Amino acid sequence: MKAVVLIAVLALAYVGVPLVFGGNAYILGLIVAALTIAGVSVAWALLGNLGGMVSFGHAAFFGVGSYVSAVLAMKLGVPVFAAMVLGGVGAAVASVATMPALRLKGPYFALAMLAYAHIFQILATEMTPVTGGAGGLLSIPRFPTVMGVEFGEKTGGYLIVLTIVVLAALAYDAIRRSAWGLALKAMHDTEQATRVVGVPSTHLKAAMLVLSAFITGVVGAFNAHFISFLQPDYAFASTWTVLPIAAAIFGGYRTVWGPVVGSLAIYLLDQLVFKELMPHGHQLVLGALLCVMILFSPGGLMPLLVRRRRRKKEGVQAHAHA
Amino acid sequence: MKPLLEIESLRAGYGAINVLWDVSLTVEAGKTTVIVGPNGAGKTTLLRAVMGLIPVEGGDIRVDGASRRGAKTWDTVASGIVMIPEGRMIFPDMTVEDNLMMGAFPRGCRRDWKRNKEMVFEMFPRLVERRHQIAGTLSGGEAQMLAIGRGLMEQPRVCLIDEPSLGLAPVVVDEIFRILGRLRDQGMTIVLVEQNTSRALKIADQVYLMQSGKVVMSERGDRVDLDRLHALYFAHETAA
Amino acid sequence: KEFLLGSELPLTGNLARVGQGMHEGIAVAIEMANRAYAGKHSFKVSTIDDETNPAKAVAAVERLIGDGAVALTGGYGSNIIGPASEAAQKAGVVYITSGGVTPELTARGYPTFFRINNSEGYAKAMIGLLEDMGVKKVSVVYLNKDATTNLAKQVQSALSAKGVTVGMHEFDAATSDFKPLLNKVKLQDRSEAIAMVGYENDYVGILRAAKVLKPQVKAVVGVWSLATAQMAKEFPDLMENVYGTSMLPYPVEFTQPEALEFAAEYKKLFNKEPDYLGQFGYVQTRLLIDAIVRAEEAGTLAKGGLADELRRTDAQTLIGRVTFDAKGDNTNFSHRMGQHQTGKVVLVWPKDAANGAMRFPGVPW
Amino acid sequence: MFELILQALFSGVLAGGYYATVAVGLALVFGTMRVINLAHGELVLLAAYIAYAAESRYGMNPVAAIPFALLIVGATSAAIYGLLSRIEEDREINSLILTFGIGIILTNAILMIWAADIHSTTDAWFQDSMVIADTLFAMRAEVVFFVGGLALMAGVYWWLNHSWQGRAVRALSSNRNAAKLMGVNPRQTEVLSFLLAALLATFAGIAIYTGKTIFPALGHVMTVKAFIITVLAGLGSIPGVLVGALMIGVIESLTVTFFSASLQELAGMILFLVVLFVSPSGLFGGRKALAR
Amino acid sequence: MLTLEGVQVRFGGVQALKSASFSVAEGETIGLVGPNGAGKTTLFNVISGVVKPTEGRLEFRGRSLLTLPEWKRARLGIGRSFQIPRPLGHCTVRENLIVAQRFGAGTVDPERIDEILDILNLAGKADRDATTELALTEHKALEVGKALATNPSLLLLDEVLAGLETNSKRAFMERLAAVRERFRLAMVVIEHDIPTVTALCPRVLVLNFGQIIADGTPDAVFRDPEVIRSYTGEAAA
Ligand SMILES: Nc1ncnc2c1ncn2[C@@H]1O[C@H](COP(=O)(O)OP(=O)(O)OP(=O)(O)O)[C@@H](O)[C@H]1O
Ligand SMILES: Nc1ncnc2c1ncn2[C@@H]1O[C@H](COP(=O)(O)OP(=O)(O)OP(=O)(O)O)[C@@H](O)[C@H]1O
Ligand SMILES: CC(C)C[C@H](N)C(=O)O
Ligand SMILES: [Mg+2]
Ligand SMILES: [Mg+2]
Repeated sequence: MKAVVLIAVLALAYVGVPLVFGGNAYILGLIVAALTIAGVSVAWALLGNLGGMVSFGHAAFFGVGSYVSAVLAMKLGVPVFAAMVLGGVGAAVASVATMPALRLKGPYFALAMLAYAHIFQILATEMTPVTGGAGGLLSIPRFPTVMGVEFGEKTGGYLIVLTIVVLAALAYDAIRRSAWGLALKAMHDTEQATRVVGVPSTHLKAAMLVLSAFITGVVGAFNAHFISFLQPDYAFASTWTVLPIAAAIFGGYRTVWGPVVGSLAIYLLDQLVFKELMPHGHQLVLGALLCVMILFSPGGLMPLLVRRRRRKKEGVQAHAHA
Repeated sequence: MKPLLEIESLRAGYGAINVLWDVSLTVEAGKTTVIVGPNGAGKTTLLRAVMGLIPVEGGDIRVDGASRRGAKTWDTVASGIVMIPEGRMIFPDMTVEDNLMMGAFPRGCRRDWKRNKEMVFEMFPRLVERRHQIAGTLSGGEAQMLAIGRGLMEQPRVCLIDEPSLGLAPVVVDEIFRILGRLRDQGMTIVLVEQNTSRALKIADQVYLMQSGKVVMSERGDRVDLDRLHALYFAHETAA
Repeated sequence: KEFLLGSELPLTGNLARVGQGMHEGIAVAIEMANRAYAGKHSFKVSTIDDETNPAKAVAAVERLIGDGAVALTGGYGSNIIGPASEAAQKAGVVYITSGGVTPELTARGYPTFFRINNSEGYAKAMIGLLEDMGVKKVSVVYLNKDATTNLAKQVQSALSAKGVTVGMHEFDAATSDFKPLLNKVKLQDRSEAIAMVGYENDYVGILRAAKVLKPQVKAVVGVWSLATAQMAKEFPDLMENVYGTSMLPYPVEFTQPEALEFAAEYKKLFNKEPDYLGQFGYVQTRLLIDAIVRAEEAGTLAKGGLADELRRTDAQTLIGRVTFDAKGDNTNFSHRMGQHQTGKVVLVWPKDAANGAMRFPGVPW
Repeated sequence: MFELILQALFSGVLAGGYYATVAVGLALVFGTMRVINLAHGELVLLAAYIAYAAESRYGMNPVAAIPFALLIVGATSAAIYGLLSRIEEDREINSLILTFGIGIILTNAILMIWAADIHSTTDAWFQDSMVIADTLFAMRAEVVFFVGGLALMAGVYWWLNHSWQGRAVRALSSNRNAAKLMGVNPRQTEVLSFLLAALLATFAGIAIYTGKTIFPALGHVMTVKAFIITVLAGLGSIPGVLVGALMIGVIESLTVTFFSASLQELAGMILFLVVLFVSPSGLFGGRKALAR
Repeated sequence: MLTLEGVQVRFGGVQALKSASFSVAEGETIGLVGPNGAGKTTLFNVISGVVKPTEGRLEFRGRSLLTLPEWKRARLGIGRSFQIPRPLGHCTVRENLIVAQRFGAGTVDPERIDEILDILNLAGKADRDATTELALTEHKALEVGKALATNPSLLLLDEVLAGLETNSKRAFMERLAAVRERFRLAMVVIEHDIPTVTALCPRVLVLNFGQIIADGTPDAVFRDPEVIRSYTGEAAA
């Protein structure tokens, strides 16, 4: 049943959305931006929910991924798709530098990651010969046209980012269902207790960190080639951390698809509806929405949707019995 | 004598899980009431319900004849009814001394906190050595002593005690029962939940046996026969 | 005929303040154009807040083009204008701005991109003033952003070439206490003038620190966002004798009729004196509108003739003569320098534009 | 050279004082409810804007505006508490989003009411130079609020550690049910510390308004800085906040003096990481229960 | 199978263990008693790797444990319970056991898990949230369950019988003994109830102030005047 819903939604996303919005660069652009956030959001939730590590510095991986990929493509002529994957690898490698932070817990870990994001940003600013310094990189190569599909255009970019997000979410789901997922869940507040029953908790956490960094890096790399411009301020901006977190929690960060749903909801509502209603202070509405959501459905939007559906289903069954 | 605490057809539990099914019992002033029963019978749950830590679903709790159903925990404490929980319920991030001082938090007790603290230290010399240690690092038994000492700092009128002997060395258990006896002699009303039935019965004025969330026996302390009591436990277990 | 112009500006976020300023100038230009072309054409502007975010600026541009905007005016911050004007270029729509001065923007050679000011023009003014002062040692204190670094480097190389000793001090946007930095200026550089390249809060921070430490300098010079009415009003004790780029004196002493009308309209709409941001926003928009009308009348507007028409611009404006080169830059652009003098801004450089004498040496303390 | 270092240290200490006054309210709320109030910087900013309004509209001295600011900031803080206390599930994470949302609301409200311009006091008394021993220079506001801030922090420290209410605050955050069993009324106690945090925020707001410039985006910046210092301190530790803030202030100012002002953030962050790697629960947070 | 020699642990000023030495043979059951705060739990913490000793030697089946992390020790066959129960977060009772089995024993064997649930009387609570929905004694049972699920060869039990009512205690002990026989487990049991210790353990160690002050059969040990003075008290004597 669940699989059927998933397949239907994916079909709609891959075929329906391009058909309907293909001609509207603006809407499609917004959807791509929302999915970019969704990608980071899934990666963040993977680390936060499975690994029990709330990070306030995912911008670090986003930025590293985007710079690695952009520089590889621009300076070394690496094909863009390959560069994008290598961007993810770069972010994963960078995450190794952040591993001492795995010893830290809760807010200590969260802020250590923020510190890393700052440090990477400053390094990107200071490494002028490679990164172009504060001025950044303009005219980063765009995605090529492959077999007639113009990946450099809006629709092509949409398909790429959609695929990244879907793969990330599926990977997340697979891990969550595995024994690893169970052990990770068990670790949260009681890491010591899991260790004495044989769980190599540090290794598991490190693996999640690397995976999360990789996904974030790929998304960052995608974004760099998609908007074709980079600057330390932008690539490492705190928005790349803050928005995905807000979106993940809004959507329900303990579910796999919650972060995706949350990102789409928050970004599109804000840009399409609130901005329309209140051109200047529309973020105020967004803030209020976040508050209301947390107060009325602390588990996020996803549980709300699922609960609604489940209730309906139960109703139907009761009917059938009667 | 007029009952100090009356519990009538009490129903309570944890959300969807109901634990207490129409529990009724009375506690008389100045007496020691002992509640025994197998594990999971709902003894701790009963104490929690009386203290307002969990909501009451049905029935009533009366103190001095007035209903206290739905009263807030802190108000109950202020009226002199105090619970000494098991040792896990200390303040793990505070020092031993600060833990004890929290026992003197109710307004009436603050004045005498110094004297009471000395009294507690006298009962449990182990705590003196540990007075500046963070309570979360105490050994299990030390934490249990701290919980008891802290409760006594509150100078209660009625004291509900949950398994005080748990995890304590035999010498200390002896000391605990000596203290309980002394408090009873001083006129304190005590409600004691204890698995060490033989020890508890020795100081009991009234004994209740709980099983599966119900009171299945109520008897005056001096009339209870240990073997018969244990047989009752057992009878129920086979029946279940 | 009614024309829709699009405008993408930071109305919230870090650059909100300057974005608002330009926004006001654009609004004035629209009002005045509607009056000037009354009966023939009318103009409307649709403004979208880019929230100081490049991706949202791109979205805004796409949205505006989708809504049928004939051209775009606005943008602030080189880093945001970069991607935004690229989106416009892709759609073949003209993008004109005064909010991005870095050379990289015009280096791209986009046929649809135009701007009326540039880094060189600011540098020219600052360098010219410092040369006129005849100072031999200068400390340049600059923000480590792209546009500011660029400008600071231009000033450094020009002054060094003239034999002036230049001390360079970079700072970060997060800097809020400038005392340690100024202490270096005071004790290590021992310079005669401080040249600041940053934004308002940086200037205020630097001047405050200088006021506390009292280095032995003869002048404090800055660039944009400094010699303004707003600053004179908000920080009277800090601004006295400070120099900054300014096209017009304050209170405005307009002589040309257009300028007078502009000032009156501004006052009417926003109930305050126009400042430099408003002036730039006005000028760029007015030039755009005039070009639109010319293209419309020539019948080339629909066929992408607007860019060519704009490139033919040669006008005397509030900010001086404007013409565009092949890459869309206004090579005539040279700024002027004003000095805060007892609550007013007096133009002191270049000589021919000056409306008062420079108070030199002079510092706010 | 010597003079340069001395002034760098002095400026660093004063800057640290600012950081500490902003951070201490955050630390207090964390110590009380294990909640990170991501709207704390915005509360500070709100106080500053109220001082601005009072000064620009009614010509009031910023210090005289404290009662008004306190009233509004206190009410806002209490409202934040009211919302926070309604969160039942997953308090740690959900409170982040809630306070983050409130922060956004406050920032945008400030933007809408007071526009994006920068402001600061026009009262020159606060910004006059104070010279100590002919070599150390400071702004008067810095010195005044540094001293005031220290006193306030000492007061809060005393309150938390030696007063009955303060102890109740700590007990509540340590074990909520146990605190109730000691007769602590959680709501009353928590509201009290939110009000105290509002007082600290108000004080910090006035300090910022008189010594620095304010603009709407500043709130978020202050929150992040305060958060970093609170964590560096060891969550909930007041002396830790002071020491941590001074460390950050001094290292930043030394970096400016000997390297470049654009590296000062880097230096602060590296210091932060080094401290955490040596002592994973911050400067003063090292006392944690071990396994049993 | 397990040998400790001169193990020392200090926490700041507190010396929790001062030179503790003893060994455990395969299949042996040892009772570990001593006054509160004597260092019993700390000893378990050292063996299972939760606390690093300041000094001393620690060997398991001829292999030094000192450099091994907790999880490797668990996989070698050392299972332990925590005195203050630590259920695995956000997991049901059954999931607790699954994690322990999968990672500690490296096998997947649902039948064995059902068996453990039965032994511990937890079958009825298998799907409850282990962190929030259990009574204290159930938590303690789960502690034993987690340790058993790792297929240990040495089981360290820290006051798991405390708080059990007399009948259940006896029943529990019988089941434990059965498990011990079946899997040829060695056990070290911390327990304050002397009759229990006497019934279950042929050998008893007494710890006081971080040192072993007596080692022998229960009868011998509980007659030792030093043990009576410091631990059992006159009443029990
Ligand atoms: N927080 C909780 N949530 C759900 N159920 C609970 C919770 N705490 C206890 N229970 C259940 O309530 C029942 C009674 O538990 P309670 O702790 O009151 O028993 P008890 O009589 O004190 O037993 P013991 O002798 O083991 O302390 C048990 O079946 C237990 O599983
Ligand atoms: N982290 C720590 N810091 C300071 N002291 C500690 C720490 N951990 C344990 N201790 C002390 O070490 C001593 C030994 O503790 P341990 O838990 O081993 O005792 P125990 O023998 O298990 O006692 P019990 O029978 O009460 O459980 C105790 O006095 C305890 O207070
Ligand atoms: C003069 C200003 C309009 C320059 C602008 N700050 C830029 O970033 O390029
Ligand atoms: Mg109980
Ligand atoms: Mg112990």
